Amino acid sequence: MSTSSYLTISIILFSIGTIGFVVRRNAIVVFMCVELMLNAVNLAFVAFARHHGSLEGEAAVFFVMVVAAAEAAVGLAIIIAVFRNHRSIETSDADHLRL
Amino acid sequence: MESMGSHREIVDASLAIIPLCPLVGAMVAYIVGQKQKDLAGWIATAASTLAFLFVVKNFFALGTNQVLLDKSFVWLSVGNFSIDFAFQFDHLTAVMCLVVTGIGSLIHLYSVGYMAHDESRPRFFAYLNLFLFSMLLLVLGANLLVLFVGWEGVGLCSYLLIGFWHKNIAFAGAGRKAFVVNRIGDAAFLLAMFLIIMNYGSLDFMALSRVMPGETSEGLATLISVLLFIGATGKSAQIPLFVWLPDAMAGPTPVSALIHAATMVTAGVYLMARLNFLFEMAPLAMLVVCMVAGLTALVAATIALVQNDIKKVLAYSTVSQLGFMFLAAGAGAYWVAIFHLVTHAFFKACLFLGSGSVIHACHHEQDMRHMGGLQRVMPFTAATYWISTLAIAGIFPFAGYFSKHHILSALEHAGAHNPQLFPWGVPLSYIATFAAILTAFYVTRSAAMTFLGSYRGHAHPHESPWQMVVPLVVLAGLALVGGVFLEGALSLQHYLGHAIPVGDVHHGESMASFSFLLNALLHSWPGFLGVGLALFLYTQAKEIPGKIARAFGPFTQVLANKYYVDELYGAIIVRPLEGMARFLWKGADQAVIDGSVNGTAAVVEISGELIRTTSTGQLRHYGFFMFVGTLFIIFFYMAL
Amino acid sequence: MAGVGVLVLFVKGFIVQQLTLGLASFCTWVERKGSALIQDRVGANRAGAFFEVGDLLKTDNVLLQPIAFVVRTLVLAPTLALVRFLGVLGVINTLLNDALKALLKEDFIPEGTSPFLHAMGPFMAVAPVFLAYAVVPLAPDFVVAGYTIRPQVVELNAGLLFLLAMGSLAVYGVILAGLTGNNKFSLLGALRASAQMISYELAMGTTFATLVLVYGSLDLYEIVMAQAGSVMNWGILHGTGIVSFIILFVVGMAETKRGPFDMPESESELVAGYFTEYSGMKFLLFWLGEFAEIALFSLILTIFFFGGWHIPFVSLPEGVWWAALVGHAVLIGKVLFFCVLQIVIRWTLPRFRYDQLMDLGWKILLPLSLVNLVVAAVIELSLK
Amino acid sequence: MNIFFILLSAIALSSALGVILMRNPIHSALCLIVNLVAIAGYFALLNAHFLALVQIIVYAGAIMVLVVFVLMLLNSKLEEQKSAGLFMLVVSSVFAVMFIVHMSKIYGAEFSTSGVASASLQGTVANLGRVLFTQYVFSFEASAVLLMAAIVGAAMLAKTTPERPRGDGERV
Repeated sequence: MSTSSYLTISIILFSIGTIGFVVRRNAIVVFMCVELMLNAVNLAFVAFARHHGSLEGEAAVFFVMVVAAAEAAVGLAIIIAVFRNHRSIETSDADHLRL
Repeated sequence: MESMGSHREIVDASLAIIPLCPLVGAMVAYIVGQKQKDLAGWIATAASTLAFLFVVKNFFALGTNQVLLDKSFVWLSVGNFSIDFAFQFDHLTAVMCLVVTGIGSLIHLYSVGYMAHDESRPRFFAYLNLFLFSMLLLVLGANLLVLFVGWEGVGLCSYLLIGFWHKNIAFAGAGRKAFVVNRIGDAAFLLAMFLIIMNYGSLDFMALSRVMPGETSEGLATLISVLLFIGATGKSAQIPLFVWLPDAMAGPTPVSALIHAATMVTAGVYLMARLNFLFEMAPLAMLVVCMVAGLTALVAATIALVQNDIKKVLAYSTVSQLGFMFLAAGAGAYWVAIFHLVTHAFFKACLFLGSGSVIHACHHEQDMRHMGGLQRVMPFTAATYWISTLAIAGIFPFAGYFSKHHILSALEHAGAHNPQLFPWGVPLSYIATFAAILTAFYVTRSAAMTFLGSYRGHAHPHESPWQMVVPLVVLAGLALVGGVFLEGALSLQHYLGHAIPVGDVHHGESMASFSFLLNALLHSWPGFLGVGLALFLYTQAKEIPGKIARAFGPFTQVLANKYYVDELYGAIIVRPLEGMARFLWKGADQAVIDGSVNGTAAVVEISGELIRTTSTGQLRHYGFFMFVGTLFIIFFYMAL
Repeated sequence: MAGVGVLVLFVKGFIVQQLTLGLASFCTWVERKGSALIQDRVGANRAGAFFEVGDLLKTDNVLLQPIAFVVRTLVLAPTLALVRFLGVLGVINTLLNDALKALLKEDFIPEGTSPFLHAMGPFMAVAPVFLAYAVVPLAPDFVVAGYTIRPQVVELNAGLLFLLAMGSLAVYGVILAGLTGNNKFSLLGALRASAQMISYELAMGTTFATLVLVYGSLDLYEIVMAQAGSVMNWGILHGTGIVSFIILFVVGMAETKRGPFDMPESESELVAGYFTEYSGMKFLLFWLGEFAEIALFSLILTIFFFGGWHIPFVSLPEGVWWAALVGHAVLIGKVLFFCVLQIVIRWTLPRFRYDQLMDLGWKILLPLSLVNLVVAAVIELSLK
Repeated sequence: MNIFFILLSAIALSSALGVILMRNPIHSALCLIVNLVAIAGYFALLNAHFLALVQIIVYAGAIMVLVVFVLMLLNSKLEEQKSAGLFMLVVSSVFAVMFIVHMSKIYGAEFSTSGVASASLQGTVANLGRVLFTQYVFSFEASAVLLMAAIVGAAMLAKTTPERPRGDGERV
């Protein structure tokens, strides 16, 4: 398969993730949409890595995974903390810092 | 003048560890001190002792005609111009480092006892260690910029420590005064550095010592030298910038001993010794140095005659002694200046610590008129104070004799290699001799008023704890035998000869010979005169000083008011500055700047009111804007 | 050529699948009968045990009587004797009656959940375990008709990682079961089980890293081949192998959620934990998956620490079919030993408290495995 | 290979749509797991076997387990009550389609080949390890520190104060 097919899939997945991020209210779903976007980018990285025949792209994916893992740990902890205070994980409810 | 840097062997060594010891010590002492206040002092003492041990190690590692060098890292690099964060350890540095860390350690130990009941002693010890770090940077720095960092660092620590008891407004003001006065000198120092960078493109001592002698006009050398000397007058309290040092006595006494007697104030002398090749090229600057130093030595000594505060006496004495050092340096005898620096560090630190011990015993009473007869209750303090008194008076065989004797002879022979100085050398030596007599007199006066006679105060004095007595004894021992040791055993002149020009080394007569002893005792006459006079006046004929004071009424008044220098500065500098500042405050700042700032703020506020409608607090909206923004950027770049 | 390859793949897959089921069945039987032995009771011995030849094939027809006699004595009687024997041993009860019962039972689906997800629960519990068998080598290479055949379904050079991946996927079966149970007990059981599995996966991953470091390969076949020759080459005797073995053994017991680690399904508190709402064949699938996992861990332990198919002091010829067969038998023998050992432990030790379980995982096994990793690395470096 | 690609694409895209269309967040999470496994399949197709397995271990095995775990903990009131903003959906979809069309045009023009076959991509575990431990060793160590910080931070955030009175039935 040509690299462009993988890239196109990656772009579509990224866009779907973005739409989800904008439309959904549940914080955990929003979080999952971010993961979806990260994965789309990972796919593009690997496709580029193969296209250029170098390992830099794969190394980048590795680091994205590390960051995603850290993000999951902290992000979910934040969501739990928010839930404790608000009894809700709707992102639209957490707007107390608005002016 | 031969260039000293050319034939020296450069050896790599790790010197950064020396200043790092007190730096780490400062942090640890402060942090640990939050929980364990008593531990802070011991940690700081251990850190400085460790630094001392490293210095000793390097002292023994340093061979003849060697210089140890540690290029830690490239600090800044602009075009062709680059400066390393580098340390250098030659024989001059070795002597300075030994003094700084050795006396520093003793004073740390002393402070453990002195500050035992202070609430914020962790802060004190952190500052003290930080000072040691800065001072080591100053003496170890391999270029002017590192030296300058240390220079500023010691200034900062001095400010912090003078104002250590910052709840007392006057004390805090004294700290501020020291800082501001030092700024004036530092400005000149900076100008000198700019000039050096502009003309030579380097600040490295060794590079400069190679480059400068060849391609410097006398005018440029004089300009740089004078600017550097102005910097030195700030740090080393010479006329006209000496006014801060007496006020600096507001700080705790160990601080006065360490910073304002033994180490920091001698930085200017060190600077001159370090840049000797530069001053050598500027005979006129040397003359200026000598004149200012001679004047300072005399003026400060006369003021010290009439002070009643024991620490003020010592403070003016320090100013005067620094004048002696600059006299030696100005006469081209740098090693003599360093010699006096070392011996002065011994006996003046001992005097200050002794005064601290007395003050401690008398419950923070500093006025000598309320002391007296303390010899009976404080035998150790009294004995060490007397030894140091005799040392500063310049009586053989105490340490002060040797250095002072060398200064006087250096002045007499100054014309030999500096023709500019020739007509002035002998008069200057007379002035110095007179100042030496005064020195002996006022120090003996302070000792007599404190320790002899009967007690005139109301407290219940007692001998100080061992942490304070041990440093006193050690320093008194050094004041006693230090001169003989440096002159004879170490032969300081020969030793420093590896690093700075010292003239002809005299290996001459043995110190044990009878003629030498007789000669030495004869040359101690100013000391004997001053001490004897003071003892007579303040123990036998107690009514005479009062009569003298009344007889010279106006002159005594002038002396007691320190020649009205502070008032003079107030009238010609401070008040106009205040007026200008007030105009700038009311006219420029409030009207123009505040107006424009408030106007800007108003614009921001209005636009903020408008834009804040986009801040909905909804994560989705922010995400959406981000996405659209990214799209916009992509389209924009693709369109290009 | 491709056709042959695909054929071989399918054959291998089929064989391994049968082997998996066989091992799981064996474990089930040992569980039933072994527990009885340990608890000093008889256990399952009824099903099939009362078959008597009796009146079977009794006929009044004189002509047929001899034939009937022959059939009865030569065919029927031995068969029935075997059945009786197996019945007394409990094999029939375990393999036939239980399965039949499960098949015939009502497939209960709780109200308010998605039937699809409810069915996915047992599937996700079993599928990763069965898939994990795909990368496990079961015997040395052998040559048949010019083809060198490796008795391993998928020759993956990162087999160890595949095991880890499948192990991490197994959590979803538990989670789905708990979520779709629509029941507090199953939810609590699933929470406990998934927390337990995640916790012990850390120590497992770290120990796997240690093993990779020791063997210098992720390929399971190479790991086994590295242990050829003397017993001293076996993983357990190599460096800190004994520590790794103990960690992995304990982790294996915990990952299968059995033995003293059966907090998730502690019957006395949670009815049956995360599969409370499952019945019939779905329940049996969980059961089967559990035993397949026991066998899988035994297989892993054998491969990592006990030389796989290698026999101490005996070297089998290479590439011969019977050598592969002997090797396979040796491997399976070692595996069965560990299966039995795990079941014996399960029936011997009392259950942990939940906090003790977590303490063991986080405060003992994880630090121990980290130290083990460092020590093993130092030893490997010093050996080089 | 083509057939695998098409199959994977169908799975990946439908499961991705499932993530954002499912009302129940549990179902979204399960869809996302499928999607992640499908992406691991892409990685395998692209010869990045190591990353494919790590993708399953890290994403499917760790991150998504955490997510599902949290969903189980916060079991109540997870269904979204309000309707998703239709306006936002339409607007963002329009922008997304613009994005997809534009980018795929660019990609189609520049990356229409399947790329160079490189020896450095063979046996990727060892090679990737070599790259990570030489060229990116600082980033590698930094990511270790990041993970450590994340662990501590998560523990701090999720910790309940121990002196909270018991019997506070509503608290989870």
